[in-house]
Amino acid sequence: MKAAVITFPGSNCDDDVVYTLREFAKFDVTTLWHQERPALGEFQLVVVPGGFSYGDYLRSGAVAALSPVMEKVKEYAGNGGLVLGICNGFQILCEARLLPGALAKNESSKFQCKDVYLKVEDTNTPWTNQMKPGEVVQYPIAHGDGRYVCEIDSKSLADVDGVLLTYCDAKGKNLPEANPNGSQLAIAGISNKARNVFGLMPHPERATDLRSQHGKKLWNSLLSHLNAKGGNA
Amino acid sequence: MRIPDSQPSTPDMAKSLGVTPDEYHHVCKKLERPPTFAELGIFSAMFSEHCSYKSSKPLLRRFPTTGKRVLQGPGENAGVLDIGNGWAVAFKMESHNHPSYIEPFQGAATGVGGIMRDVFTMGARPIANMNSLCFGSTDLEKTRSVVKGVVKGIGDYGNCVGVPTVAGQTLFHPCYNRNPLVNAFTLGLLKSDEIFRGFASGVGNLVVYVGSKTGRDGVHGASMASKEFSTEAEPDRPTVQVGDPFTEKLLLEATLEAMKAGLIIGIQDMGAAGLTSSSFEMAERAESGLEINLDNVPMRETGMSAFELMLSESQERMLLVCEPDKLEGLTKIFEKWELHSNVIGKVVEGHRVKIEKNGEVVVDLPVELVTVPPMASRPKVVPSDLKQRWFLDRNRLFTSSIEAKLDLVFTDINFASAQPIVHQYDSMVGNRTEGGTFDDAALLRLRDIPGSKSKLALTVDCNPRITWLAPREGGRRSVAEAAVNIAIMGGDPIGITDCLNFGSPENPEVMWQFEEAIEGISEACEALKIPVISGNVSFYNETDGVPIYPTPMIGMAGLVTDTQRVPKTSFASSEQDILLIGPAEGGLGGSVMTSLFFKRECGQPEDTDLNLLNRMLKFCERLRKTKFSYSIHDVSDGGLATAMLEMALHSAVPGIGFTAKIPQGADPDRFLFGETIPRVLVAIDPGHRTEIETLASQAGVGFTLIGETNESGEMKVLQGGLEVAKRPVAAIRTGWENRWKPCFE
Amino acid sequence: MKARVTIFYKEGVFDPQGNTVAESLRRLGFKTVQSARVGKVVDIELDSQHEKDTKAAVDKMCEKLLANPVIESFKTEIIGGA
Amino acid sequence: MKARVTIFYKEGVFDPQGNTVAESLRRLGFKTVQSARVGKVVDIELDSQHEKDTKAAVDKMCEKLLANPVIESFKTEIIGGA
Ligand SMILES: Nc1ncnc2c1ncn2[C@@H]1O[C@H](COP(=O)(O)OP(=O)(O)O)[C@@H](O)[C@H]1O
Ligand SMILES: [Mg+2]
Repeated sequence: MKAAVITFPGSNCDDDVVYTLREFAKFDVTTLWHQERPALGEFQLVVVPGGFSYGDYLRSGAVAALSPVMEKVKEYAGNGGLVLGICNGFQILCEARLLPGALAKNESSKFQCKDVYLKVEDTNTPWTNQMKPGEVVQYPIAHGDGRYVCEIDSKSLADVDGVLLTYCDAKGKNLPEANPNGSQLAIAGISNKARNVFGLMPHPERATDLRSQHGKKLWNSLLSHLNAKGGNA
Repeated sequence: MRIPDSQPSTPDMAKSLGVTPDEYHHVCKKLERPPTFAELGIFSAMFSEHCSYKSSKPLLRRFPTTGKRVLQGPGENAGVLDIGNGWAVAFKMESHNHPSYIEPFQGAATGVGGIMRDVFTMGARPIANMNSLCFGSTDLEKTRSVVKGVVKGIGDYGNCVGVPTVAGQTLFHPCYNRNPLVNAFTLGLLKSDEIFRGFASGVGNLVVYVGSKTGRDGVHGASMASKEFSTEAEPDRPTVQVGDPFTEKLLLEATLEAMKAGLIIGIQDMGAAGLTSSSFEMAERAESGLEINLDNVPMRETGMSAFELMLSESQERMLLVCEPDKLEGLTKIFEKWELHSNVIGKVVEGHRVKIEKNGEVVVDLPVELVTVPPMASRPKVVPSDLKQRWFLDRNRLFTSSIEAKLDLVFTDINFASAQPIVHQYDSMVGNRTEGGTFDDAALLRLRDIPGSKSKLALTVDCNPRITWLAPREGGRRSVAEAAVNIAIMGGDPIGITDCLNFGSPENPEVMWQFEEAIEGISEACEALKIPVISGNVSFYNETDGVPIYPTPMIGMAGLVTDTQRVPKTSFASSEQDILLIGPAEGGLGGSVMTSLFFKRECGQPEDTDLNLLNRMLKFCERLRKTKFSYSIHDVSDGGLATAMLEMALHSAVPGIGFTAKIPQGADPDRFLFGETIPRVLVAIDPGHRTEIETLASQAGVGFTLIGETNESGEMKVLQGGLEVAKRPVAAIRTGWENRWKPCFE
Repeated sequence: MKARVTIFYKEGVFDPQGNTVAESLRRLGFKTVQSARVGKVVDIELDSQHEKDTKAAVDKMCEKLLANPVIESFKTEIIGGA
Repeated sequence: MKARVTIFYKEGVFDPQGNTVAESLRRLGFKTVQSARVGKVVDIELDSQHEKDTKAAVDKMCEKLLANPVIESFKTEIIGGA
């Protein structure tokens, strides 16, 4: 299985994801520099990692979304390729319009790094098929601009397509105090209509062989999805 | 009006730039002419206390700096220790006190940037930051805004570069009201045979400038750091720089990539005194000469003079030396990382630095004249009121109840959850951080070293209250406390860095404190057989003539090799026995309780027993090799009462409570509030108690069964079977969690 | 020519910084403060002559990079001659 | 009354954000961009009537909280009536 991890100037979780994909999910991992315009067809997964691309200057993810490599990522996603954006990667995917919505400054206006609980909202996806509906997983967050804002003024999750993870408490309740950044409808991770592009603020790669280890469920979901497809995405 | 770079200087100019008449005389005599104005600028920066160590150098020689792990001791950008398997760690700590008072956010941010550059300059990838912060009274509006800005500055910079901030210390005391301390520590990982150093060697090699363009910012930063603050100081131009963590990250990656490709001979960051210190120091180490043409320095502003270019402290810049045929490869790497680079000079025969601007030689100086400044002679004297400070009125203490004293300690500003600070730092990026961020020391796995199960333990510690009362004991105790913290987390101490924050060296009492603290640190390091591998001195920490409490901050690294467990530092369940390992009583001199009770620090601190310290480390080592689980925490600020409560406050067990029994014959104050080191608390299932007691006996440390955990939700103190104090954990928790929050509103 | 772009969160998107600023100001004794909004301002120096073309170019910059229409609104103006 | 405060780094103080914005705009094809500076703008709604007093109060707010005179300069203006 082959995965590509993209490095932008200022990415800083690229190595963490490479390590996790290699050690845990046994991917053959290639790193790509943002200036490249490679053919991505050979990869079963493309990861846009966390960090501070372009220093988060102007707006998190805004400058990176315009990088040459992103044209290729759009093409790849358009062909149904799996694209995962974590933290700053999520911000980049939203800025690149590969995912709906936007990420605004945390409600506290402060950077927040801590473990949070997440409720699994949809398991019929390449990313969550090894999780149970309503299951609670624990991943850390580390961001200053993680407040998800929907494009439409939705009052309930039923109105929003593609929500895979929401912030909740240990028991799975979406309480306001369990929402670390004020995200609309407590949305922590969302996918596109086709479910092949997924972005989330929390860091599964930091919870794979350390901390809760719940990150494994995400990688296992991916592997089982890819294996079911016989490895040709 | 502007003075031309090449104009001969005058004694008046020297004076206004802070060069003393003696120093100026010395320079003129050696040069056989007055230095040019640009040259004078160079002397003013390099002879400043911050760059020259003119008051401290002879005293720093006292430190033990050798050992079998030492690959690089003091003298380079950072020290390096061998950790086995062909790998090493580089680390150092540095202060950014004065800038952080003037512009807290940028001051602290650029402090973190500077120390990280010092570490990756050695060829090491930074994997952990720590910070140690001392602030004034939170009653002051200014303090609160400084706290908020400093914490945000440290967080934003480290988070952006992607180096986790894994541990630190925060302390509030009015002595820091107008002079907060911001000490930043960075540790990096490297292969032990791939250490880079600041050498400008090889005649004909090129001197390359890389990083941000040079502006006028910070001209005179180094001399600012060496002047006392006066309240009316209103700088007429920005002396604080703006940090650019994004460029720092690019510089980090580009530098490590170029090193790996074998394209770099020597390298140094442009820190304090920018281009001046980097060029002269690199020439000094290599005993070489340099020719530099300032017209090739990338500039952000127009019309900059040589004086300004040489003294600018624009951030995120490096100076390096490469062979001419490597230049193309080097340039390619920098271009890939979107960085400016330029050849600005070359290595030449002889031992002089010659600097040209607009076709005119404006500086031509022998290297040694600049790098070996005349030492300042600083008299020392024992503070005249030391004996008064040592008086502790025990009789008055007896008049107050235990409950009243507990309340004093539990409402102290320094007894607080660090969460409002810690959660602003990314403590996990890099995927190495194990354990919680609230443990006694940080634990990092070394996933980079194939097959290695070793981990690093890191901590920073200092006790300024004790150091003010007894500086030698203060130095000793800071090292001892750090060592206990490392041992608790499963590590053996391997070395320290220090950041010595003191008042004015022109004050003989301060110089006495300084010498004593160094003696104490050295004694403790010798007892532990660990070296001092790097450090930093920050003098002139005072406002309007009142020095801060002497604050010799210790950053310690330990290596965990014989265990995989991550010890718990909070209570794991109810119905466990609590054992106090070490002496049942501790000294009250300089303790938190007595300081609060008498509203000033008083009493003579008791000496740390360094032999006992070693035995305690032995005990911790044996303990971690046992099979059963335990919780462990050391007794420090606030004494046993605080330590027990902390174990409850961090506990996830609902309704956790505990009792503490004052042992028969023990002095209640000394038992509950004494702060002698080492004392360690261990909580275990009762079935394992005798095993622990046996381990303690074998290691030669005393032990006392002092209580047990329960689900009462209360802290109870018993004496002779009677309840003498009771406090609900939940109420204390509320205060503890919220105490620092007002600083961040 | 010099252009200025002013960017705020859209009406309806919570502005935490504005909120904090208003609260802090009131705490400092500025009791008349009702509310505050914090935005970004970008001043751009351009090598161009025609005011109209320049403004059009800057509007394009906003659409392409400077503002995110999902959460932000912007205003452009020319504030300095060639 | 409504006041606007515009805050930039002082002339001569490095503005890394502005730098990155200018470079990105040029990369996007806006070749006429010479330089950019990024600042903050704060709009404050006040319960007050007198323009002069209000401006004076807002200037105070800047000194006390909104700007750090060591590295920043600010401008205040009244942009809306009572
Ligand atoms: N208190 C100290 N203890 C040990 N070494 C010190 C101490 N102070 C300074 N040094 C060493 O002296 C050298 C110069 O220090 P410094 O000027 O802080 O470095 P830099 O130029 O990188 O800022 C460094 O190698 C540092 O490790
Ligand atoms: Mg250095």
